[in-house]
Amino acid sequence: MSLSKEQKAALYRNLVRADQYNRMMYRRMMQGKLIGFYHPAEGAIAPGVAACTFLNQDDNLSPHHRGHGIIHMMSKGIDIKYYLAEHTGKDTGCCQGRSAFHFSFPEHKVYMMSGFIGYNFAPAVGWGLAAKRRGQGQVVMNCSGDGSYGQGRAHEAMLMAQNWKLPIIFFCENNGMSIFSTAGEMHPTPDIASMALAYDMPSVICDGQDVFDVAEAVLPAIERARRGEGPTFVEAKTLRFNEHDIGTPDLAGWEERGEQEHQEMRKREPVALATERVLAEGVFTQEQIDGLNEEAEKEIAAVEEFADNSDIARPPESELLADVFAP
Amino acid sequence: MSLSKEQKAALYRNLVRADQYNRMMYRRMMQGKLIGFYHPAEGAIAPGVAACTFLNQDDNLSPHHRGHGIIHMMSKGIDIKYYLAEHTGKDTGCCQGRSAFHFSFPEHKVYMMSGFIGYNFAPAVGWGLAAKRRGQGQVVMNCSGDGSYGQGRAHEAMLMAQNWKLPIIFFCENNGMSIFSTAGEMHPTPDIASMALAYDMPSVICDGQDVFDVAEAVLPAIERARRGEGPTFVEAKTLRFNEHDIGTPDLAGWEERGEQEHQEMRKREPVALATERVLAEGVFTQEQIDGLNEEAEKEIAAVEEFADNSDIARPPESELLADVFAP
Amino acid sequence: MRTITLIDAIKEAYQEELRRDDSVFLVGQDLRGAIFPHTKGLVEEFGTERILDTPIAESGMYGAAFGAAQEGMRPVVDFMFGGFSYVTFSECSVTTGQYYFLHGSQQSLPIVITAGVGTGQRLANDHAMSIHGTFAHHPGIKVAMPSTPYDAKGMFKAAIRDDNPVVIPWHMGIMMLKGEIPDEDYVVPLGVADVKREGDDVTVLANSMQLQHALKVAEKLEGEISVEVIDPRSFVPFDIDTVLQSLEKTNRLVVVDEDWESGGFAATVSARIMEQGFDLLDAPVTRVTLPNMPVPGGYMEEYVAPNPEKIEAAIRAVCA
Amino acid sequence: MRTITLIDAIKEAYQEELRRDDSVFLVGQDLRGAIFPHTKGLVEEFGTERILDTPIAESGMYGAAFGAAQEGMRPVVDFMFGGFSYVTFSECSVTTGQYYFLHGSQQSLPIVITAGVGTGQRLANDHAMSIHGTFAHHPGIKVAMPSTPYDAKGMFKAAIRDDNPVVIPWHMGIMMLKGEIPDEDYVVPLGVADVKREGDDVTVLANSMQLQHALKVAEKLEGEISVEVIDPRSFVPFDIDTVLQSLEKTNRLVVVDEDWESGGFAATVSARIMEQGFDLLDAPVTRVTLPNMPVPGGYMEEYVAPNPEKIEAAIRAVCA
Ligand SMILES: Cc1ncc(C[n+]2csc(CCOP(=O)(O)OP(=O)(O)O)c2C)c(N)n1
Ligand SMILES: Cc1ncc(C[n+]2csc(CCOP(=O)(O)OP(=O)(O)O)c2C)c(N)n1
Ligand SMILES: [Mg+2]
Ligand SMILES: [Mg+2]
Repeated sequence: MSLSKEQKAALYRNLVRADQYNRMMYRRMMQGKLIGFYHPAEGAIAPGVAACTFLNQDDNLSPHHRGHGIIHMMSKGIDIKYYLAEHTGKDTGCCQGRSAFHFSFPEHKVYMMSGFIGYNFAPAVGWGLAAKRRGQGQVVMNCSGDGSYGQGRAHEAMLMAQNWKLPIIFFCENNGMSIFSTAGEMHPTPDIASMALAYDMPSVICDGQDVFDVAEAVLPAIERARRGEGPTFVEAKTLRFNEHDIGTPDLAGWEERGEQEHQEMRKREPVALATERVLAEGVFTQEQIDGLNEEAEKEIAAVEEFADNSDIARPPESELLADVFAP
Repeated sequence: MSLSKEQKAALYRNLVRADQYNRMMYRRMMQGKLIGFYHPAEGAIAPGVAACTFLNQDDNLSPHHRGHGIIHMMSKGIDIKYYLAEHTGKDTGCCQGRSAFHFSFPEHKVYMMSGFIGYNFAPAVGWGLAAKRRGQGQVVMNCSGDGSYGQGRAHEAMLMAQNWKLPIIFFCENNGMSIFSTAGEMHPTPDIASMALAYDMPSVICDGQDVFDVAEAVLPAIERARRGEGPTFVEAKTLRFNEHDIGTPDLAGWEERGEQEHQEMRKREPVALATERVLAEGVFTQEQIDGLNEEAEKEIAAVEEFADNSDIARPPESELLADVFAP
Repeated sequence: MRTITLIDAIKEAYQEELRRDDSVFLVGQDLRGAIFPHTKGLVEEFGTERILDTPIAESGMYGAAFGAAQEGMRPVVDFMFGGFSYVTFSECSVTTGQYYFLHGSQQSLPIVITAGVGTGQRLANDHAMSIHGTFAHHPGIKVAMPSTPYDAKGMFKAAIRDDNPVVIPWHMGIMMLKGEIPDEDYVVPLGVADVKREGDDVTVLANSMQLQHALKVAEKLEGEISVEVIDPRSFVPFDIDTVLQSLEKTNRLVVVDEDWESGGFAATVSARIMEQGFDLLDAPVTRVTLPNMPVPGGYMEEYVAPNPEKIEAAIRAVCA
Repeated sequence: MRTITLIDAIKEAYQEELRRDDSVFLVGQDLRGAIFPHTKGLVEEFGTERILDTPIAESGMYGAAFGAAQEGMRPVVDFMFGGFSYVTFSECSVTTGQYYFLHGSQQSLPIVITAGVGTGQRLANDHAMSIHGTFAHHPGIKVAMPSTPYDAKGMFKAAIRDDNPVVIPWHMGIMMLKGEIPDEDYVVPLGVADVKREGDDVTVLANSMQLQHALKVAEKLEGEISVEVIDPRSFVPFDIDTVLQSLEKTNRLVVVDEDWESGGFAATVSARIMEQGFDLLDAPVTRVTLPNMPVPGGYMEEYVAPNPEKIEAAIRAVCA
C-alpha cells in the first residue's frame, strides 16, 4: 500500500504536534505542573500518530498509556486542553479534575483509562461487538505496549475477537521494555505478534520509528476491519528514549541503560527520519515545516493557557457524593 | 516412540480401573450417594490414564475435573478411598469431609482443587518453578479441558513456562465441549494446540480415544521436561459420551446432541479399542483381562465400603473455626 | 395474580425487558442451553446475538458487557455462580465502580451483574460464597438481592432499567420458591426496604433465603415474641430509614446476613445504627452471619451457615 | 538504636529473612530495578531466582508464589500497588483463603502478599485504594499493616515466618517516615495491638498513615482532651481485648480507617464493640473513613480522605 501525499502530510503534521505535546508534558512534569506521573513518549511517538490519524470520529480508540494517550487522542482530533486541565487538577478537566491522569472523551469514543495495565482488552471486546452489530464499518483501535500482552486479558480479547470476527486492531507498540524489564526476557519469541498465531489471526510487523511504515501496515488492517473481515494484530517496533516514568531510573533489569544504547536509539528519532523523507519527497518544504512547528507551538501554548487559567477543582464532598451514581 | 509390553499392560490395567471408577461414581450420584455434582468421564478416560500412569510420586499433578480427577489420581497411585469418603461427606475424607468434591493429597503432590475453571494454570507455574530450582527432574502434569484454555490464566502460565523453560506438560483433554458449547464455536482454530505457537512451544496432538497413542505423545514430553528442556503442549482429542454433569441436559448449543452423534462416538469407546489391541498384540489374554476387571471390582468395592462405613463429618463449629489458620 | 417460582420470575423480567428494549442483551456462559432455568428457551425468541455465550474467559466475557454498555447497550452479564465474578474482579469491581464518577460523571454504565449464590447445595466455598457484601464495599455499584418472586421480577426489571451498574445475585436456596406476581408491568425500585412482617418486640433485618428463614422463625415465635421482619432488598443504596422507624417501636435489632462476620453487610448496618440510632437501642444490635471460615461443603454447611435455629437464638438473646 | 525509614525497615526485614532462610524469595514486577526502594540492590546479593521479576501477568506471577508455597517455599509476592491484586483476585483471595481449611487443614500456605497503598499521591482510585478491608472480609488470610519503621520490620519478619497467607500492605504516605529500630533480630507478632499513646478521655483506633494523623491530633488536644491512641497493627486476627480494656477507662471510641465506610474494617470494629462492649460505651462508636466514592485524585484527595481535621472533629463530637 502506498500513501498519498495528503496522507503523508497529515501524518507528518501530527508527528510534529505529537513531539511537541510530549515535550510540553515532560517539561511540565519536571516543573511540578502536572499531577501524578508522566510516562514520556520520546522516541515512541510515530506508532500512535500512524494508528490514529485516519480514524473516524465514531471509531473506538483505546490510547496507549505512554505519552498518556495524548499522541493518539490529538491524532484522532481530540482537543487536548481538557485533558491537560484534568492532569493539572482543574475544574475544566475532562473528568472534572477528579481523576489525576485518566482521560475520557465519550463523544470521540475514547471512553476511559484505568491504572491496570491490560485494562483495555476486555472493554475492546464490547466495543467491537457493538460496532459489529451496528454494521456501519466502525473499527476499534486498541493500543497498548508489549508488556500489556503478558496479561491473560490479551488472550481472552484476541480469542473472542477472532471467534466473532470483531473489527479490532490489536495495535502493539513494542518498545522492548516494560518499566525495567526487557521484552527479550518477558516474551519467549522475538515478536509479540507471535501471539496472533494462536488464533490464526493475520498479523503484520512494522517499523515504529517510521510513521509512514506504520501507516502502511495499519491502514489495510483498518480497511479489513471495516469490511467486516475481523481483527488484525499490528506490531510496531519502537523505542523508549527516556526512563519509564519521570523519576524512576532508566534501567534494563537492574543496570543503567548505557550511553551507547541511547546513542544508537537516537539515530532513529522519528521526527528526524520523517523530516528527511517529506523533504526528499517534496511533501513539505523546510519553510512549511517551520510553519507546522510554529502552529504546533501556538496550539500547545493555548492548551497550557487554558489549563493554567482554569480553577483548581475543589468541590465540597457532598457534591462529589451526589455524583457517584447516575441519576 | 514405541511402548514396551509392560507399559501397555500398565496402561490397560489402569484403563480398566478408570472405567470402573467412573461407572461407580455415576451410579452413586444417581443413587444420591455423592455430595455436590459429578462430571462423568465416560468416553474420556484414556487421556488421564496415559498422562499419569508413568508419573513419579514426586511429580506434580493437577488432575482434570472431568471424572473429578479420579482417573488421574488412581493412575498416579493414589488411594481413592479418601477421596470417595470426602465426596460422601465423611470424616475420613481427604479434606476431613469439608470440601464436597475437592481433592488434596499433598504427599502425592496433588495439592488442590478449586471450583474456578482454569485455576490450575497459576499454581502450575509455581510448581514448575520449584521443580526447576530443585533440579531433580520432577515434572508438572497440568491437565484440563479445551474450555479451560479460554482463560487468560492459560496464556500467562504458558508464557512464563516458556520464558523460564519450566518442566510443565500442558495436557489439554479436548472433548470438543465445555458444558453446552462446542470447541468449534469457542476456539478459532481446529486445535487448541495452536496456542502453543504463540510461545514457540513444542506441541503434539494425539488420539485421546487410544490410550497407547496418548502415552506415545505424552512420554516424550515428560522426558523432555525431565531433561530441563522446557514445557510441551499435548492435546488429546477425546469425547464426552454423557451430559456435562449429571442432571444437566446433553445439549450442543441449545439443542440435544442427537442419537447419531452418540452412536458415532461410541464406536470409539476407549476400553473396547484398547482391548482389541492388547488381545491382538498378546499383551493380555481374555482370561487375564477378566482377572483385571475382577480385581478392579474388588478394589472399588473396598473403596466404597470404606466411605460408606465412615462417619459423617459433623464437627462443632468451634472446632472448625480453630482450623482456619495453621498454628 | 399468577403463582410462579423465583427463577421463573427472573426469566419473565428478562423476557419482558428484552422485548421492550432492543439494547438489552444477556451475556454469559451456556445461557442458551440454560445452566439455570431462567435463560431456558430465550435464545429461540431472541437469537444468539442477544443471548450471547462466550468462551470460559470471564474477563473477556465481562468486557463484552462493559464495552457494550459504554456503547449505549444494556447488558446483563451472568457469572453462573457468584464466585466466578472474582475471576475478573478488577474489571467488575474497581473499573466498573469508578468508571462513571472518576471520569467526570458524564457517561453512565448500565450493566447488570447477576449469578446464583448461597449455601444449601453443599458445594463449598467457591461455589457457595456470597458476593453482595464484597460488592457493597466498592463504591459506584448498586447491590441488591431479591427474596420473593414478586421482588425478583420487579427488582431485575429495575436493575435493567437503571443507568448504573447493578449487582443483583439470586440465592440458589430459594430459586424454586413460589409466590404471586401480577400480570401488569411493574418494577420494585432499588433502594427501598420492605417490611415483610410487622411486629413490636424486635426487628429482624434479613434478606433472600435468610429472609425466608426469619419469617419462619417469626411465625414460630408468634404469641411469645412479636417479630418485625424487614427485607433490605437493596444493600446499596440502603434504606436505613425504614429500619430506624422500626427501631422507634421495637428498640431491638437482629441483622441476619449470609456473608462473613468480618467485613460483611451486617457489620455496616450495625455500625450505622450505632451512629444513627444509638439512643433507640435497648440492647446491642446482634448479628447472625457466616462465621469467619471458608464456607465448608458437605454436612457442615447447614449448621455453619445462618439458619432458623441461630436466628431464633439471636432473637431470644436480644429480647432477654 | 538506629533511625531509618519505614521503607528501609521493610528492606531490612527482607534482607535478614532472605539470608536466614533459603526458601524465602520475592516475586513481582521490576523488583530487581526497584520501583520502590525496599527492593533496591537485593538482586545483587540474592540473584535473579530469589528476586524474581515476571511479565505483567498478575495471575501467573501470583501463581508462581502460590505454587511455590505449596512446594515448601516461602514467597513474598509484591503487587507494586495494592489495587493490582484485584487483577488476580480469585487466586489471591478465595483460592488462597480457602486452601488450608477447605483441604482439611493439612498443608499450610506461607505466602506474604504486599504492595504500596493509600492516599497522598493524588493518583486516584485504582492507584490509591486500600486493600486491607477487602482481604479482611475473606477468611483464611491474615491481614496487617505497619505504622512505624519498628513495626514494619518486625511485622514483615513475622509475616514471612508465619505459616499462613498474610496480606501486609504498606502505606505510601509514610514510606519515608523515620523511626528507631534495634540492631538485634526481633519480630512484632501478628494479632497484637499496640497502645501508641495513653490517655483517659477517648480511645482512637487508627493505623498506618492515619495512626500518624491520630498521634498529631492527640498531641494537639493535650491539656484539653486526653486521647488514647491504639494501633490495631493486625486486622486479622484483631486484638479486640486491648480496645475493650481501653474502653473500660475512656468509654468512648473513634475508629479511623483509610477504607470505605461501607464494608470497611471500621464497620466491623464498631459492630464487634456493639456486641462485646455495649455497656462500656458512653457515646456511640464513631468512624472516620473514606466516604463511599471512588477515591478521587487531584486536589480533592486530601479533604475527602481521613485527615487530622476530620479526626479532631470526630474526637470532639464523641466527647461532647
Ligand atoms: C496490572 C498492572 N500491573 C503492573 C502495573 C505497573 N506498570 C505500569 S506501566 C508498566 C509497564 C508497561 O509496559 P508496556 O505495556 O510495554 O508499555 P510501556 O510502558 O513500555 O510503553 C507496568 C508494569 C500496572 N499499572 N498495572
Ligand atoms: C471460572 C469458571 N467459569 C465457569 C465455570 C463453569 N464450568 C464448569 S465446568 C465448565 C466447562 C469446562 O470445559 P472444559 O475445560 O472443556 O472441560 P470439560 O468439562 O469439557 O471436560 C464450565 C464452564 C467454572 N467452574 N469456573
Ligand atoms: Mg513496552
Ligand atoms: Mg471440554
